[in-house]
Formats: sequence, structure tokens, C-alpha cells
Amino acid sequence: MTERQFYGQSLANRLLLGTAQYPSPAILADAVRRSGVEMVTVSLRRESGVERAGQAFWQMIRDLGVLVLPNTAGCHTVKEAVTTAHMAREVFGTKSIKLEVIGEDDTLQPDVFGLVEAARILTDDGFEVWPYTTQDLIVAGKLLDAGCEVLMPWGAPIGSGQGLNDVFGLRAMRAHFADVPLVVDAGLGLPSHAAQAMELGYDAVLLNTAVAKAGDPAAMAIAFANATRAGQAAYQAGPMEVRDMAEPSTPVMGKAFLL
Amino acid sequence: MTERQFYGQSLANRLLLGTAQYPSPAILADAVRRSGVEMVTVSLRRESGVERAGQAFWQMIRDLGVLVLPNTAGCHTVKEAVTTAHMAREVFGTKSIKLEVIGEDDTLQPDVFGLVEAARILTDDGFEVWPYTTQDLIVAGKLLDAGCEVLMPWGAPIGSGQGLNDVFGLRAMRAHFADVPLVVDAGLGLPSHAAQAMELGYDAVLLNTAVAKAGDPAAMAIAFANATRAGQAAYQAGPMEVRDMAEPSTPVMGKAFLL
Amino acid sequence: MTERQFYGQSLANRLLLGTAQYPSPAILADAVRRSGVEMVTVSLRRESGVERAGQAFWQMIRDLGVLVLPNTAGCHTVKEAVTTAHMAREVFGTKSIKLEVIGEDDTLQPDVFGLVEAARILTDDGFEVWPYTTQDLIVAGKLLDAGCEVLMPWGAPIGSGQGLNDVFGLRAMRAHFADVPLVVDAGLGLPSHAAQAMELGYDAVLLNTAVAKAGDPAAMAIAFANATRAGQAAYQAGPMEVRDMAEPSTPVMGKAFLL
Amino acid sequence: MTERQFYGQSLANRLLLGTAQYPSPAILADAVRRSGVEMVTVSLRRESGVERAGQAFWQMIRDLGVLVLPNTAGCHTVKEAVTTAHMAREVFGTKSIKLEVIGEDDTLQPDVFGLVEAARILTDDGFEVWPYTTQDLIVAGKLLDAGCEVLMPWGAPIGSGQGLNDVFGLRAMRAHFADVPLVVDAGLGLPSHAAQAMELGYDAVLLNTAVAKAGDPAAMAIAFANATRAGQAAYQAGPMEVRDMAEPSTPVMGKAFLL
Amino acid sequence: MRVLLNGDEQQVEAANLAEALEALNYRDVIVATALNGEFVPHDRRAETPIQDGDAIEVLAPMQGG
Amino acid sequence: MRVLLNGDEQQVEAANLAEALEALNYRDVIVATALNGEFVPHDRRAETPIQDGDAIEVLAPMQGG
Amino acid sequence: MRVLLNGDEQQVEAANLAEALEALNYRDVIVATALNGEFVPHDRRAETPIQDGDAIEVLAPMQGG
Amino acid sequence: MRVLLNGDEQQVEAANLAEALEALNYRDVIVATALNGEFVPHDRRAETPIQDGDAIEVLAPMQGG
Repeated sequence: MTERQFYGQSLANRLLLGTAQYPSPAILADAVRRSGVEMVTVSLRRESGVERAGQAFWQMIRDLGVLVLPNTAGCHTVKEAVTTAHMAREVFGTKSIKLEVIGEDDTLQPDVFGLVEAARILTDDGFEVWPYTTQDLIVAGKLLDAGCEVLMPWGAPIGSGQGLNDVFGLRAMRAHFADVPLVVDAGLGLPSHAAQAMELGYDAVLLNTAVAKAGDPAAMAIAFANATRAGQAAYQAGPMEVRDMAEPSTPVMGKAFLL
Repeated sequence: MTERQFYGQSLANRLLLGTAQYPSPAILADAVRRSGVEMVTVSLRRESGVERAGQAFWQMIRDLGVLVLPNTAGCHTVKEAVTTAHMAREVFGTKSIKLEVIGEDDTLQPDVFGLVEAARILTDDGFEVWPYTTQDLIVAGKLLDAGCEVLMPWGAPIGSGQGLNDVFGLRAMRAHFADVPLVVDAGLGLPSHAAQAMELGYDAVLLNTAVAKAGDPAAMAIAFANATRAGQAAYQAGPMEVRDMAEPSTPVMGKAFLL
Repeated sequence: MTERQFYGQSLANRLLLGTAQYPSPAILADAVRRSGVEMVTVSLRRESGVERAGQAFWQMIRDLGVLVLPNTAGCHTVKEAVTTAHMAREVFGTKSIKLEVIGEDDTLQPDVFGLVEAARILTDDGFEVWPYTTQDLIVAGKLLDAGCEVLMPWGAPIGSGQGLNDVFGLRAMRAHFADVPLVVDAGLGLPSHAAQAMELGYDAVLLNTAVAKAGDPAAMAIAFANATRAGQAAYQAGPMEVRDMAEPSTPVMGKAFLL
Repeated sequence: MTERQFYGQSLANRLLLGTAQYPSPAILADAVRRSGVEMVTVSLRRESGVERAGQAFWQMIRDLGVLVLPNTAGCHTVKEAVTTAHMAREVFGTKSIKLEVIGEDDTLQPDVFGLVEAARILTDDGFEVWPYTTQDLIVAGKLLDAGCEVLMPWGAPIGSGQGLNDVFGLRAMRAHFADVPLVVDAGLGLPSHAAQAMELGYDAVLLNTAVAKAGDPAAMAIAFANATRAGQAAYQAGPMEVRDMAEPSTPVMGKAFLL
Repeated sequence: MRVLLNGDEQQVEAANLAEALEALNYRDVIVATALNGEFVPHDRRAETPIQDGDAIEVLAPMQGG
Repeated sequence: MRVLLNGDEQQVEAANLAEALEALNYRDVIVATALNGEFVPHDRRAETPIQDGDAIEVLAPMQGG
Repeated sequence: MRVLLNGDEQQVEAANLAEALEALNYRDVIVATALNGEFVPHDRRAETPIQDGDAIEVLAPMQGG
Repeated sequence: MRVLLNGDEQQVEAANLAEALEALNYRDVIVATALNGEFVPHDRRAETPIQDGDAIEVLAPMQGG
């Protein structure tokens, strides 16, 4: 199998990590470094000319030497998302944008209509769009038509930690878009969720809360990185066939007669 | 948390591996070495004075320099299991015995009555018994009373690869025997199953078919080792709390007004 | 709770039944009569002037004296669906239309873009649209804005019999649209699936294959009707709270001392 | 299929109901009457010569004209259970006994060792034993050897309402003992759980808390009775085959060309 | 002239859709009609001229899910 | 003499279990009895002597799951 | 004149956005700017006039998921 | 005499289990032995007489799960 590329970018470590909600910047840096994460998500927020909090954060991220994927978190309209993407491109100096167009606040699920429209505008404008979407195959098709080269279906609501709520949908998406890099984004709570996503054939997982809110974020980041690697390797190694009934692992032949 | 001991033995790698069903002895050796497995299960079978197949196998295992856990696989009676255990102790030179007293051939589930009886006889005779059992808490209690210091509940039928069929039972067992080393033995098919078992607080997993029957056994062994480590680390790191609804990971405060 | 209306129509029996794939028209009629179904789905297909198969079918349906809900099954475009709806309105003499705009043939999931557009056109034209949709809350909102007064999210792919693939999504939809009549349409395979849907607070279920392809369709139709009624009653009666641990049902107080 | 007998007794209604925890005796009576339940479980508790609470209860039960199945709830030893059974036989005038030998108080799971021993003693003494057991096939075999003609595996811990925690185990038990009347006893919380148990081929369900603690116990009892009947009918009617992918229910042939 | 009736070529002589249906065996049949992909209501068939090469769809009630 | 009736100390004068029940208010009550943990059938109560310190269990039908 | 800076009213004297940022303490700060909801690239700030009542958004890198 | 070796009939002349193993090709082989279903430890083989019809099990390490 030829190695999967994300907009021409190879990623040895398929765990993508969010940078929010950590107990401290030092703990975030520790989590990123020790887990070997190669790409992190960031956002844009209002900067005060006095405190200049963003400057320190940005310096810290640059010191990590990782790829940054700015998001449009919290944007509810196409215009907001597009404007935010442009501002992010200037500040972060990257064409990459994690496109979120939120449609509903209890589940934080995407507005797939606004998403497709914003994706078209941004790809036309030279962006490399990483859309946060659902398992809807038709929406996925339109995002690809719009020029997206990566799709990021949700596993569960952002920050819920529920894991993979619709395994059927994820499996169908993988089967339907065999050649497209697919990332499960949001909703994962445990390393086994990440492993399961990769065992389904997904190419990466993106999460934040499960690591940031863990008792020991760095240790949890490493755990997710290992589980992601494990699931990816299992998918490539070719799992056994599941059986309805038991089958002795120890050969029966040659068993002693000791009655 | 003080480190868990298995009959006084520390195990850095909590993946225990069976040695049967591999495409070749070389592939088995490769799987064990590259996954860093520290303990493997073995059995006793009839030896021909001419072919002497067992001798080569045994030499290979010794060259691996790992701990061996002989089993009583295929034994359906207390007498068979006890006699087999004695023969194993002499040949393998270890007090450790994975005690299987099979009660039914479709599921290969243990005969818990024979299991408890055999466990008592063997512990009285100085064995260190690793009983293959169910999630039954009363059976577990009797095995501990009999002197067992490790319990190995099944995840699913041997060789089925179904994963954890009774998560409630496994969780109850962990809660009920907080101080006992618990190993999920049999039925795991994917690394995510191993991670899940460890996330439940189990101390190790034991499997064979999922690795031996994988397209690339060595790669799958490494995957299981990583997933097992990941699940263990997650349990220790303290996972986030699962939420019913979404919660933004990116802070809402400071979001720009761009309408 | 005031009784739910479907476009002003009351339905005592909340099982809606498809009319396709039965071994014979007589068996279909038997299934409808004995299950007490009050509304069935029908379609339009090419009629031969010679065989006139449709005439006999239509007479049979009219003799059943049930409400008919024509569908736009198999339509992949807005135009097809809208034209089909108009033809159905003339032939069946009803404003009701089950709107299907299929987006993908492996899962037969709706094209939510075409669905919303067609729904708007048809409601503007006086139709009472019953849209076959997904659990997407934003799509649901647009369908309501378009004038739909009933929503029909899928349980699983049409004809798959898998049951409820995304319970979280269904639960969120119910919570989000408390006042909207919601029907789980497609994918149910067993009566327990129908009961579960109603226990989640859904107002009706619509299915076809699970009954038509059963060994005894009439008996299965009755079973689904009973299960649907059971789930609905349970939701209204107020289920017990689920507990993590056991709690004796038989009072402990007053237990004899017999040791 | 010849109709299943429970110790020679036919039961048209396969919902067995416990009599504890109802808001009032009148509500219990109402639930039993309106759900058409034919058999209820009862227990023995200390009677005060002054209040004589038990006399009124017993009169009420007799007025219901249903079969009674006394239990040995709360008994933790063989002796307690056997003595209680004898006392129950005298008072209730029935050989039937629901045999509970509780082994652990958090899960209220049976002590399978004591259970088998008590079952043997009681069947030898002429009792018709309905043992509350687990999904353990070996234990089940010993109970049958002891003379039990009905087995009652748990679905989940008593009073938990969790449903069927080990579907694999229940399925294996059904397959393994095709000719034995099997009752899922305890742990059910919703009618869909009862339907699911019957769809697996079980012959009856026994529950208490889910009905007694419902907002409207009588309505919930009816719901469970309907769901139980539905699941039983579905099993007999022969369900459709589950499919991985969608299959149109409406025939594609003859579809109009309207582009 | 030749028309495409439900996808099959047919020979028919008729000035409008109503006559065509008559000629094509659809007398007293409950059907809905479309001409070249456009719905033609029952009461407009007589005033709807047809010409050579037209595609006529004649649909009737059928099983559906 | 003193007996333990359903766990509570009671004073009662009786030669056998039947008399004891009589004296303890259980006339015409449907109950099952156990003496010191052993079941005593109805028709054996009269021939079952009791003595100081005996534990008597008197059970009746009750709700059960 | 008065402008709305990141949602807060501010007094500032400036002819264009570049001057405004200067005056508002943003010298040598890595930020992206929007004027009345429209993105203003760094190199266009100097040529972008501002007037009384304008809404200026000044954003910088921040934690994100 | 005839013995049952791992389930197969064999002809062997030996006074005890040790001699039998010798005669049956098991010199210098790591095995565990059972005679008629009873484990015979290595150091007791020489003192364990065998007779016609005895069942001898000779087991060695093998793959196991």
C-alpha cells in the first residue's frame, strides 16, 4: 500500500492533537513532545495590546516545531468561517485550514450546507481545507467535488468522549472513499476508540479534550499515539476472521490420553 | 500505585502471547522478539522418538529467553489437568501453570467446578496456578480461596476474536477484586479489544489466534503490545469524564465578531 | 400529553407498513388487516395497457380501507421526485407524499441537499411532505423551515434490517424537536428495534422488508404492531431508572433467620 | 413447533411478573389483571400475629387466580434455600420453587455451587425447581442433571434494568439447550429488552422492578406483555436476513424515466 | 408516428395525449401521465399535442416501501 | 419461658409449637414455621416440644420478585 | 474618534488601520485584522482608512481543538 | 511384550520405564512420562516396572495458547 498523503504531506504519527484546555502551556508542550505528535490544531482569538497572550502561545507552538492546522471553531456562518480562514492564513502562514461551520450548539455538529459552500470558496481561493463533517456520503462527495482532499467525519459530539457513535456510517464512508484520506475528528474519549477508528481503515484521528482533560495529559497523549499506531498496524497487518464459535488455539492433535 | 506482581513476578509488557498456529517457528520467534513479549504459553503433546518435533520447539522457546506458562489445554477432567500440570512442571521446570479445565466444546468455556477442584489440588502441591475462568464472582472467590493469586477471565470464546462479550461482568470483577492481578484470556481479535480490557483496569491480556492468524503476525503482535500499553497507560493517567452533550474544545471566550 | 397528529391525522396504530416484496397480494392484505395497520406506503410504476397490473393492486389497496402514503422511491433528482409527487397526487388522490431523494445506491441514503430543495417546492405546492432523511439536525431544521410537519430519519439502510445504527443521533433528534412528529423509517429488522425506537420517544415506525420477507409476514406484522405499541406505552408510562448495581426486588426486611 | 411446557404447564402469556415494590396492592392487582399475566413470583417473610400483613397479601394473590412461583430470595446458603422452599411448599401449596442462592450482594448473582447442590436436594424431594442461574453452560448442564426442567439465566443484575448484558452467552445457551424451557430472569428494564430475549428464542421473561417502579405500572406491565408476545411471534415467524448494505424495498423495475 | 411509450418504441396515430392513450389501450385505466419528462394532468391530456419522437410515461399504482 | 419469635424475645407458656403459636396470636393464620432453623410442618407442630431459648420463625406470604 | 476594538469602545486618533493599531498598542504584535467584518491583510492596513464607529477585530494565535 | 506407546501398539523388551524409553528411541530426549494415566517423574522411571499391555504416554513441549 502506498503511503497516505494529506495534501502532499506525510504523517508518520497519525494522532493529530488539539491545543486547548490543558492545565498549562508547559503540560501541552510536554504532551506534544512526548507523544511525537506532528500536527496540532490552533485557533484565533481576540488579542489585547496589553496582555498579548497570543504572542507567547504562538512562540511556544513554533518552538514545538510541529505543523499547525488552524481551525474556524465557533463559526456558525460561511462568511465568519471564510474570513477567519483568511486571517488564519496570514497569521499562521499556512494554507491549511480545519473548516468548522457549526450548525447546532448542543451537539456542535456541522452545518453541512454552509460547510460545502465555505469549502468551495476556500479551495477556490487556494486553501487546503480539512472539513469537519458527518458520515453523510453525499455531503462527503460534494466536499470532494469542492476540492477537499481530506475528510474529517466526527466520531461523536466534540468534547463528549463517547467514542464512535455510528460505526456503520464510518465503515460505509471508508468503503465508499477508499482513496481519500479520512480522519476521525472529535468525540473520542479513550485510546481504544482511536485504535478502533484506525482498525476501520481510517488514516488518522484528531482529538483534544480526551488528552487535555486527562489526569496526566502527557501520559494520555502517549497512550493515544500508541493506540493509534496499533490500530493502523492492525489494519495493515490483516486481522483474523471473527468466528461465532470457539476454536482451540492449542492443537488437539497429539493430546495425551491420561484418564 | 504500587506495581502489580504476578506471583511475585513483574511484567513490564502486559501482553502474554500463545505460541500456536503460527505459519512457522521463525515467524513465532519474530513476533515474540519484536513485540517484546515477556511471557508465552506452551503445552505438552505426544513426542515421537523418531521425529522429536518437541525438542526443536523447546530449544527455540528457550532461545527466546522468555518466561513460559505451560497450559493444560484440552483437559476436560480434574485428573487430566492435574497430571498434565505435573508433567509440565517437570519438563518446563516451572511451577507456573495455566489451568484449563474445559467444560464444553462449542465455546471452550471452563468447567468451573472442575477448575476450582483442580486449582485447590495444584496450589496445595506448590503450583502457581493461572486459572482460565469466567466472570463469575463466586467462582473467582473460590479460586482465590484455593490459593490462586491471579485470575484469568475469558473475554470471548477461545479463538473467536469477538472481543469483550460481557463488559459489565468484567467491570464488576475488576471492582470486586481490586487487589488481584486480573488477565483477560481468550477471545480478543483486535488491538482495540486489548486496549479496552486494560482501560477497564485489567492487568494484562493473553491471546494467541489474533496474532498467529493475522496476515503479518509479527506486525500484529507489536500492534497488540502497543494497544495493551496504551490501555494500561490510559487507566493510570485517568480518562476524561464522558459527556452526554458536546462541549467546545476551542474556548468560546475571545471569539471574534465577524458578521 | 396531547395526542400526536401527523398533518392533522391521528394514528392509533403507529406502525406504518410498506406494500412491496410480499409473497402475494393476499398475504399483503392479510398482514395489513390482521396487524391493524392504518397507513401504508405505495409507489408508481409503468403500467402496461395490456396487463394493467397496477389496476388490480390499486383496487386491492382501496379495499383495505387504509390511508396511503405514496413514495418517490428511486428518484435521484429533485425534478424526478417532484414530477413523481405530482403524478402520485393525481392517481392516489392524496396530498401526502413520502419524499425520497436518493443520494447513494449502496446505502440508499438521502441526498439531503436535493431533499430540502424538493421539500420546499412540494410544500409550496400544497403537498404534505413526509421526508425520508438522516439524523442531521441542521437538515431537519431546514426541512421544518420548508414546511414539513413530519420528519422520518432512517434507522439503518433501507432493507438492511440492522436496527438503530445511531442511537445517539436519534436521541438527540428527539430531544431537539420535542414537538415534531418523528418516524423512524427504514432499516428495522426485528420488533425489538421498533420497540426501542418508540422507547426513545419516536412517534411511529415505518418498515417494509422485515415484514414482507419474514417467513410468516402476517404474523410478523402483528409482532411489529405489538412491539410498536409496547415501546410507545413504555415511553408514556415512564421507565424505571437504570442502575449500575443490583437491588433486591424482594424486600430484605422481614427475611427469616434460618441458619 | 410443539408448544413449550414448563413442568407440564402451558403458559399462553410468557411474561412472568414479580409482586414486590408496587406503589400499592391495588396497583399490583391492576397490573397483573390488565397484562394478562398467568404466573407471579412471591416470597415468605416474617409474619406478626398482630398485623398479619401476609394474610391480606395472600388473599389478594389468590383472588387474582394466577399461578404462584414462590422464591427463595435473599438466601445465601443451601440450607436456608432448602428450608425456605419447604416452608413455601406448605404455605403456598405448590411444588414450584424459584430457587435463588445468592452468592454476592453487589450483583446478586447466584452462587452456582450452592445452586446446583440445592437444586439436587429439592428435585429429589419432589420440588419443581426454577433455578435463577447464569449463562454458564456447564452449570446449566448440572442443573438439568439434577432434575431441573426449566432454566432461568439472568439478563443483568436484579433490579438494574440494564437489559441483556451478555447476548453471546444467552445465544449460546439457547443453541446448546434447544429443548429446555429457558426464561430470562432479572435485569430487564424496557419492553425492547423482553422482545430481544424472545427473539433470541427464549421461552419467557421474568421481571419485577421494571414494572413496579414504572410511572404507571399497569401500563408498563401491558407494554412488557405485548413486547414479549411480539418477540415470541417474531422468533416463530422467521425474521428476515440482516444485510450489510441497502436493498430497495420498492421495486426498481418499471420505474419511470422522468429526466 | 413513433413514440416512446414507457421506454418502448410504439407506432401510434393521435393528435393529442388523450387520443394516444385511447389508441394505446389505456381506456378506463387509472394512470398518471408525463410527456417528455413533464407531468400532464388528466384534464390536460386532450389539449396536449404529441408529435413524432415524444416520450410518454404512463404510470399506475404499484407496491412501494 | 422466653423464646425468640421472628428475632424478638417473647415470654410464652407452651408445651409445644402448636400451643406456642396459639398463645402468640397466630390462631387461624396461614403461616409456615421453623424451630431453631429447622422447618416444622403444620401437622407436626403439636408434637414438637419447645423449650426455653428456642428460636421460632413464623413466615407468611409476602411480595417477591 | 471612537472605534469598537474587539468589542470594546476605544478612543483613537488615526487616519488608517495601521496607525490605529500603532496607537492601540499593537506595535510588533503578530495579529490578523478585520474592519467591520472584512479581513484586512497586513499590507493593506496602511491604505485602509478608518472612521468614527468602525469595528476593528484584532486576532492572535490561541489554543484550539 | 506389547505396550501402548502414545496410543500406538509397540513391541518392547524392558524391565522398567527407563529401559523402555531407552529401547523406544527416547535417549537424550526431554520428555515427561505417564504410565497408565499416572505421572512418572524422571527419577522414578528406573524403579517403575512395566508389564504387558501397559499404556505409556511420552510428552514433550509443544505450541500452546
